[in-house]
Amino acid sequence: MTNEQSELTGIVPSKLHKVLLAIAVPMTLVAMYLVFIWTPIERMMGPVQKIFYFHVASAWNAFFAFFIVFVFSLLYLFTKKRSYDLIAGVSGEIGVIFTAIVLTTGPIWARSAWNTWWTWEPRLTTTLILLFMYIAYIMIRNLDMEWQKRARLAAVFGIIGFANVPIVYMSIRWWESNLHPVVMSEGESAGGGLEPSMLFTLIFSVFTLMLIYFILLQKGLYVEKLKLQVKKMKAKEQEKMIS
Amino acid sequence: MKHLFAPAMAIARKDLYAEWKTKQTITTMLIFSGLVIVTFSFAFDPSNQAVSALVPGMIWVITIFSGILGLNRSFTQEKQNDHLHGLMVAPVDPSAIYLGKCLANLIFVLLVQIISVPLLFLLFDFQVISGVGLIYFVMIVFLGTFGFIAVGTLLAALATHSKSSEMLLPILLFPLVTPVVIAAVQATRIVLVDQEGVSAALSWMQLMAAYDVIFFVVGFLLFEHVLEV
Amino acid sequence: MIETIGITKTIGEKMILRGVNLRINQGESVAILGTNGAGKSTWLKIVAGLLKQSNGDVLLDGVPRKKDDYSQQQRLGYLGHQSFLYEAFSPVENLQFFAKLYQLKSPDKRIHQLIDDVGLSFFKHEPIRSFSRGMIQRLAIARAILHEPDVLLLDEPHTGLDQQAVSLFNRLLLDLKAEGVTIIMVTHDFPQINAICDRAVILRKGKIAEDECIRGRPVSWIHSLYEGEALSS
Amino acid sequence: MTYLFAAYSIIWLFIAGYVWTIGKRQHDAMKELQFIREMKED
Repeated sequence: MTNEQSELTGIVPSKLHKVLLAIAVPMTLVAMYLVFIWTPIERMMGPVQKIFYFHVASAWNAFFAFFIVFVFSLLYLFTKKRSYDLIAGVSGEIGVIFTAIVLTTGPIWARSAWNTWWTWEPRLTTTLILLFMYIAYIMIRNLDMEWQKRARLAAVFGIIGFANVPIVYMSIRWWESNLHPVVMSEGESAGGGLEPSMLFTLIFSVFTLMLIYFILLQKGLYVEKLKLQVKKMKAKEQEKMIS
Repeated sequence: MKHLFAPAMAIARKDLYAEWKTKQTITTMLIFSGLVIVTFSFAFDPSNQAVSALVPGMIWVITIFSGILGLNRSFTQEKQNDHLHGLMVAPVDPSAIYLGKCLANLIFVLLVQIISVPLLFLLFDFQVISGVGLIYFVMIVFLGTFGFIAVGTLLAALATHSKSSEMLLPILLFPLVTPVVIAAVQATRIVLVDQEGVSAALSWMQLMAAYDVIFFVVGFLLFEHVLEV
Repeated sequence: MIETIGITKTIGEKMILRGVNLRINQGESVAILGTNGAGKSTWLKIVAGLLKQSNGDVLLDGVPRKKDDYSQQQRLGYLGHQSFLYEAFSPVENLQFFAKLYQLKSPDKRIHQLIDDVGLSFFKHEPIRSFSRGMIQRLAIARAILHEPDVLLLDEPHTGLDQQAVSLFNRLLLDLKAEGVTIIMVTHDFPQINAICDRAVILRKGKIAEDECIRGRPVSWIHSLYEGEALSS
Repeated sequence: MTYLFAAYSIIWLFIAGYVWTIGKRQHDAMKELQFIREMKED
């Protein structure tokens, strides 16, 4: 048993995780308080405008998550360290979750603000493309082959995918401005027209979600490593039984 | 350099020559694009004047869907006898394989376009453009196709590692080529339908050129990681 | 000539090679033996440059192999399980393509000479699609030695060949050996090892278990070496 | 106002969903571990 425990000690949930969790709970509560009660109700759009805080915060964190995928994909290609590949993979998954949040809250907001579910607004459209791109990334990660090869392929896709993001955004923006010259959504989340209290809430929401991102990343990583360890032990046992 | 261009040309020539002998890929791509055109004619009444606004989009739908067929073939045929290993044990820069494959795929798709685009114009009774407009049109088609092939070749090589590469490739490829598709369709529309906005077409072409350069370089650099067994 | 120092290779969770130290001199012909999964093909692929080792070095004439050193690659000939040949092409066209890849100067004479040597003169211009396994293997060996390599790496070259093809193939290899080409062969075929090789290296579980001179030894002796019973006598 | 609540419930639902997936993975891994332990003792 001791042998087995020593194999598992490398991957026990760390103290940092508990600390982060302890910060996250009150921070989330504060964020919710700020969003729902503290910030004033926007005059034009009414309370629905409050979706904006977490909508934008999710979008930023999705980008951040995909940026992490990009960085660790590059790192993996150079160093071939497995943990980098795992980080990129978990980060990609969380990014997809955040993207899905953006893509569901966006239409809800659009519905109440402009009475239409979907607008082909550049940011929203880019997010949609991002969702497809990183679902494809996860599909590569689920291919059935040895992990070294899979990690290499996923890293290549993670790199070109992220390189594509600014170009997608640019092209969709141009396309949009050609389609309807007056873009109704221009400036709505630019931050320029925001009251200080609203801006503070937004930034607070961004940090709250970022903390949640890190917690999820750490937990996801821990579970992935645990799975690996179990797989290794299983392979060992099987080898013993055969010989 | 010595191990880059000469082998790349050899690989491209080998692909073209093999295609010349079998004519499998090009025939499939042409029949497929013909079928797409026929389907369009059922979906949109060709005698209706307003339909001409859809022609730019159709050109790119044909290009992309028939292009996918060619891209898939491009690497699955190299798997039959482990041909890729044969290329890799030769003193050849991995990027040369990318270069050669890009070139061959580009030529395939351009050939299909040379036949199917006039056919599309003919069947949809589209007024033929002339002079400067034609030059712009050819350049747009080339830029768009090049960008599509540059990304497509890299991803086709990536997808061949999967057992179901035919299904994987479109899923990987479509999100990544959105910029080039948007730009190409918009620029084509400007040149074909309202000639006034040529300057707008130019900026779309710049976007495509930038995309082409970025993804060609990225593909060139990353190809060796996709290749390794 | 060729030296591998502490080569390890992990594929998936499995450690295929666990530190292979092997030195092969110019002109030797070596058989690499081992059970399935012992790592012999993997080792050969690493030497050929198809796979990258996880750790360790491959030296060619004392110089570590680098991925962009193409002059090293030029000196190796590799024959894998598959022929690498294009089915739509004739033998001449296939060899012409590979001659271009290896950038040989005026290869035509050598191509025709080689095709005659492997006994395919009558089928020079037939697409190889209709060829039998034996014919393809003959052409495959012609492909592997087209650029006159110093080292020939063969991965189970005798599988699927009939008796006649085997003897022709062996004669080809012995000719090459006489010319001083180093031959490294992964195989299961003991009679052919006996016919061609001077030295046998046996891999077990990713490590070298035996390394013996086998010149003049009977097949049964190699067999028992393979089974792990023979002690160096 | 209902839209607002709908939006925030969806946000937390998504995050909870992901946490649940991770938890399930961990649970499966632990079950596997238990299985291996039993195998060892046999």
